[in-house]
Amino acid sequence: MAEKNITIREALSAALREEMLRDERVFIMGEEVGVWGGTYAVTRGFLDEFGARRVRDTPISEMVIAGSAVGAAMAGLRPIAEIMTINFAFVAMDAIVNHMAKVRYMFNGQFKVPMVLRTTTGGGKQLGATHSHAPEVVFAHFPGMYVAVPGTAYDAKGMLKAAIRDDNPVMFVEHSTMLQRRSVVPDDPDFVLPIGKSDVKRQGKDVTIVTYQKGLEWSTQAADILAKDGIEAEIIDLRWLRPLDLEPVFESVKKTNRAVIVEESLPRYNVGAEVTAQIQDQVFDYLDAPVKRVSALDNPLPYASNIEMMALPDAQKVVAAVKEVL
Amino acid sequence: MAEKNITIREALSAALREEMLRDERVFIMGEEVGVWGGTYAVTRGFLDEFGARRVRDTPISEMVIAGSAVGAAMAGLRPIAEIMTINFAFVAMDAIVNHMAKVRYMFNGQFKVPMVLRTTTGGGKQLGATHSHAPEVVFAHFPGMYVAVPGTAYDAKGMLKAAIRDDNPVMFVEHSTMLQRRSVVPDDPDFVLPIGKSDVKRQGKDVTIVTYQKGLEWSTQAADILAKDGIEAEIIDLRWLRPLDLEPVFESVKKTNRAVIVEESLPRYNVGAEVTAQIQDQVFDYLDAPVKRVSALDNPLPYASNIEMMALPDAQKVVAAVKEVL
Amino acid sequence: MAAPTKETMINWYRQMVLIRRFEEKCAELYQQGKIGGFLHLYIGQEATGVGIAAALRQNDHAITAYRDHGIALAMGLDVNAVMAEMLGKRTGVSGGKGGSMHLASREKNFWGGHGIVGGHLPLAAGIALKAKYLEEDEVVVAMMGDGATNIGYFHESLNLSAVWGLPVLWLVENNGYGMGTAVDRASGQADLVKKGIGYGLEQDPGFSLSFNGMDVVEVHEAVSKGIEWISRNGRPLFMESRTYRFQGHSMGDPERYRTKDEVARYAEGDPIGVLRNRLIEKHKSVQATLDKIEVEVVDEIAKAVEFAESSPVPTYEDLVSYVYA
Amino acid sequence: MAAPTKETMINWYRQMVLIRRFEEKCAELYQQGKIGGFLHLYIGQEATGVGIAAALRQNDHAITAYRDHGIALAMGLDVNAVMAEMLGKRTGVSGGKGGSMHLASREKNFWGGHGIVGGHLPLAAGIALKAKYLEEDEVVVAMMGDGATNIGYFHESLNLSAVWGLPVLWLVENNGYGMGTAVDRASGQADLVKKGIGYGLEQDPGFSLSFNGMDVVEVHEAVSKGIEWISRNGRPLFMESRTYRFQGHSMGDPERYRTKDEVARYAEGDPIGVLRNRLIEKHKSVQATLDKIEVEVVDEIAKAVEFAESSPVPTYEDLVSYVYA
Ligand SMILES: Cc1ncc(C[n+]2csc(CCOP(=O)(O)OP(=O)(O)O)c2C)c(N)n1
Ligand SMILES: Cc1ncc(C[n+]2csc(CCOP(=O)(O)OP(=O)(O)O)c2C)c(N)n1
Ligand SMILES: [Mg+2]
Ligand SMILES: [Mg+2]
Repeated sequence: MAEKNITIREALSAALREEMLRDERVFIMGEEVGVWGGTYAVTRGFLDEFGARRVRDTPISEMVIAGSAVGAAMAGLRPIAEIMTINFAFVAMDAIVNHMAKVRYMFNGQFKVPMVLRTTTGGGKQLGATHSHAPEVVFAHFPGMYVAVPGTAYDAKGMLKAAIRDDNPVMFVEHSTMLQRRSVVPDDPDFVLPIGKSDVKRQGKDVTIVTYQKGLEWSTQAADILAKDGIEAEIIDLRWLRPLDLEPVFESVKKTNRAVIVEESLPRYNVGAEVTAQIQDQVFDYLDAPVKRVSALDNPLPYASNIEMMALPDAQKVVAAVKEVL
Repeated sequence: MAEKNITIREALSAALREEMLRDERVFIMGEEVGVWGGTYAVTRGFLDEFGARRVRDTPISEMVIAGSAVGAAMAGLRPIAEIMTINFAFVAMDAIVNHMAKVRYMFNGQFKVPMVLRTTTGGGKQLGATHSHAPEVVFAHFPGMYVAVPGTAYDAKGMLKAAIRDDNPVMFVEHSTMLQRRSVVPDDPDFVLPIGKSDVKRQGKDVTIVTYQKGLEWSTQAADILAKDGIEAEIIDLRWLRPLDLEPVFESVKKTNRAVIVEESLPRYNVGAEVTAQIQDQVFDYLDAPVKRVSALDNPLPYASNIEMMALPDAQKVVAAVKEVL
Repeated sequence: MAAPTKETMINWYRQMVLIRRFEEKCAELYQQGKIGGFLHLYIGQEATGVGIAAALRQNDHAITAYRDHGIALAMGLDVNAVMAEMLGKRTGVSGGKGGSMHLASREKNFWGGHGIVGGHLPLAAGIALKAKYLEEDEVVVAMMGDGATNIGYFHESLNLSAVWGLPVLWLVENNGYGMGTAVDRASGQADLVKKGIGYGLEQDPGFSLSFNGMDVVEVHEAVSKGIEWISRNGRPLFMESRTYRFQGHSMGDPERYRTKDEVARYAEGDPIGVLRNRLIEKHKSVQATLDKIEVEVVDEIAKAVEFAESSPVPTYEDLVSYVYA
Repeated sequence: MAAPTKETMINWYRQMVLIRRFEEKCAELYQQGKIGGFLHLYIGQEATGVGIAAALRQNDHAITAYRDHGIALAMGLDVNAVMAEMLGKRTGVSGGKGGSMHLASREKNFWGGHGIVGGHLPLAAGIALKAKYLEEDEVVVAMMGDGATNIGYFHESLNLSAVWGLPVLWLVENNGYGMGTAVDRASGQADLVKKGIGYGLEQDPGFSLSFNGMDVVEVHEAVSKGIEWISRNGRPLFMESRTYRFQGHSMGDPERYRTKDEVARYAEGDPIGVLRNRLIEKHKSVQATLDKIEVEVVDEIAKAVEFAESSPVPTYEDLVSYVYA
């Protein structure tokens, strides 16, 4: 099978394009997806290729972007709606958690909602307090939808294709600072990854690092640093916050007896809290030290770069946390 | 000091009334707070007493209810804005997390936001999937505001008065099925409780139950049942999800070596996860068993009463969880 | 447009009486604790629901808010299954999981019953988008209350439908109040059809956008014209049914916001009485038929209650099913 | 209304040139990586910001979105402190924590600089409510883009202001595009002032609600009349400044949505050139003054950059301060 070394941006574009070619009912809607070519250039060229019927620019109206996608999906289309960044998803929060995630249940299965809500997450770009969230955890709180958080080009492509093909609503969260990251990706239009499977991204025996997306980079850098001291970290990429697949985490902790959770999100009521709670519940007797969490400070993010960086996690903070549990 | 045995509804009314009498800048706004007298009758009679200037009915417009209260607070008033139920707070989520919680920080302290956003939470009333949330945890994720979750009339009064007097934005979450619960409350216009202090509601030595609001009832019933078997449960009422005060929890677990977290919320990324993560982090060596969590099922809530009750926690589920950790 | 035949009007009469008796029974069952949650009665507004359903063509659609019993029954949902839903039974239209506010039937093109004010309006836009996308001649009638016209959802939905040319008939049932708030206390623009101007919607399609919602004949005619116009022009319209609810907002409403007099005044224009009088005036002979309908409907409702009461409650399996596909 | 004096117009000229040069410098600093985040330039729209600020009375207020440098400088915020904010320094107006999108000065009644489209509109309503509540004669000018008129916030804010009679001048800066989306591709009603009808806002106050935003004299006059009307009537107005942005939406805009020709056409009406020509036509002698201003402004900006560059960056203490009061 052919493979290509491509960026996450290219992987996302390819996934969208392949699925639009495969299924006429798949279409894209959102702010600046058409004429502009997508704020992050993911849909560049799509308007020319697929036309204005299937690549639909919208007004600045997040509530109806999310909500009309729900209606279109209930009626039989397969919308890919884009909320430019997850910061703006708060405006559409009701459409997402009360409608997208619930119409199926509330009417006892009369409707399906096969849609994808694409959005971008993440800070570190000096965008200030309202534009720098990584709050995917608050969406993952709610049953009735899935939440995808890919961290590599390979995952981005396989997971987005899975999300589009699935009959459930998927909030698909891309990291806006990782779009240029490259990896080798199968060049097969039927390459699809399973929904809700985490992935061991690095093998190790001394400590288990559980993470996703930007955390993957900090963790990998940390693992490289730790390796110099002879410490072998195992890195598990959650890939999906819902369904949350912790089996590989439990297996790993049985071996390493230590765990650190790394994420970009805020420190309270975050992903690390849930993962920690489940680890201590499932493999209590294997733990040799408390599970530690690395996250952003409990603070809105500021504009100035130097202090924004202080607020965010980094490889050194991961290293420090690992050393605490060793 | 005089005391009165009053309901939570009466406690809330009294707190609002006293603070409006004390400070002319305090006013109330929201859907049906005036002519109707409040959906839950908390502001009954207020329109007559204070007039339409200070008791302001609004259109059905949650975004501007929350957002205009932020503006009025920045400008020097002390609004008490009401979002009829927390289910409708999703519509105002952006105004809450991106504006109410952040304008102070973003502009480096130039503005204060002394406001209270009152709302009601909770299921168990056969209102179906979109009207039965207890999602206060997703709001508590964000720094810049406080989140209050009182469970008794005493707390409701003292905490609401504290919230109104404080210079920070407070999301004040009342439980819609607990408004008739009674307790003894000081009849003193200057009775104010501190912000961010949890409270030991029952002493015990065998297990620590950490909970709030409706969970307090289930936990108390469970403790009564357990007491018959000679098991003494200590019950700690968080009272505030932000700031989150776990010192008394750590102290308690040092004594009991066991903990169960009880809440009405959904089971993933919930309050129990955070509390558990901190317990294992802070008092790891004292834990004799994994911390257990009791919550609702990972499911939207249905209308039919029999299955709605299956989905929600109850005293028996708390008893079972306690027996697991013993 | 041809005037409706006697038979058609008798059929409408039957539907309106069915809705009325159904809801009176529901109020009773609510008092007895057999129906829970919120119960929003449609009493007084029946002509709007029945007139709309009658105006819809084969593949047209309807969607509404939580005050949904009337349109649900008018759309042909089975009375037994609707009553079973009210009682939270497995045999209910939504398996007992939706309740009063969440009736729906995919089969009958009735898309619910939604509890968040305005939350269903984007859904309506999306359903209409499906029709446009697949080039199908279908119109979605999206019903909403007067109060709902003040929420952000309304604005974004009407605007998107205008920009994209979606076949939606936005239909506000102006019953004078959103809970206890009178229209002019909630809307800067109290002449509701003028709200369409903000979205460039047609103000003069050749028929009145605002109609008397207490007269089923007028509702049917206006909505039929609206649907025909939308289908022909491929653009949305915003119309107003002027109506009134005779009961409180929901069960337990203290009704401090209006006088008994006001309610009594409107009760004189009871849509069922209006239709009955008109029919009898025109065709003396129908009186017996109408009386018979009254009896039949009472019987039908009694059977529905019997069906619902004897139906099984949902199981744990039901509780956890259909969270995902 | 008295025509502005020569001195006044010269002062406006100075402000407009200051904004222009300030932003050109910012673009440079952005290319050098000294400014980060998003940078939305106001170039082309200066007359609107300056005209508004000039029209405000002592205790009136202004608030806007992220395209805020122009109004900030016109409101009298210190150039040094604004430049320092652009560079993320402690000495910035928002301590380096806000950046380009979040300039503000409580003291100067400038309430920011807000990044969420429409999110500041409810704040404006609230600030106006304060004035009404305390019976103070103050008007809030709430600026927004054309694209912002399509979001739910707009609807709810304008409606509440109408129902409550709040002293807000809602002012849309129609620069033709919201990012890459032309007004008529985003708004069902492209004649923007008509959007006010949906809220019952006055359409005929005795002066035009829509004005040429490329002419500072016209902006000043229109906004002055608007403020006076609002203050007198205790009700909001919705007005439109017809303007154009000469640069991309923000730095790095591929600008695929418009032609170079279109931009060039508008450039002929550059508000700075328009004012300069008018001044010189009327008073030949001012040419030297204007030239001198150009020089002074360049110097002022250079000093601001120097101030900003030599200012300290924020500290950890700054990072964690002002989360709470
Ligand atoms: C977003 C939201 N806010 C508030 C409510 C509570 N609520 C339910 S019905 C209602 C009044 C709606 O009035 P209207 O739209 O006129 O419809 P009517 O009840 O008159 O049919 C309100 C405020 C809600 N369900 N959703
Ligand atoms: C709620 C929200 N959605 C989307 C964005 C992204 N965004 C920033 S500016 C903008 C365009 C706004 O256009 P307009 O209101 O016309 O103002 P202009 O930029 O022309 O001044 C968009 C879509 C945002 N900041 N907030
Ligand atoms: Mg109504
Ligand atoms: Mg614009």
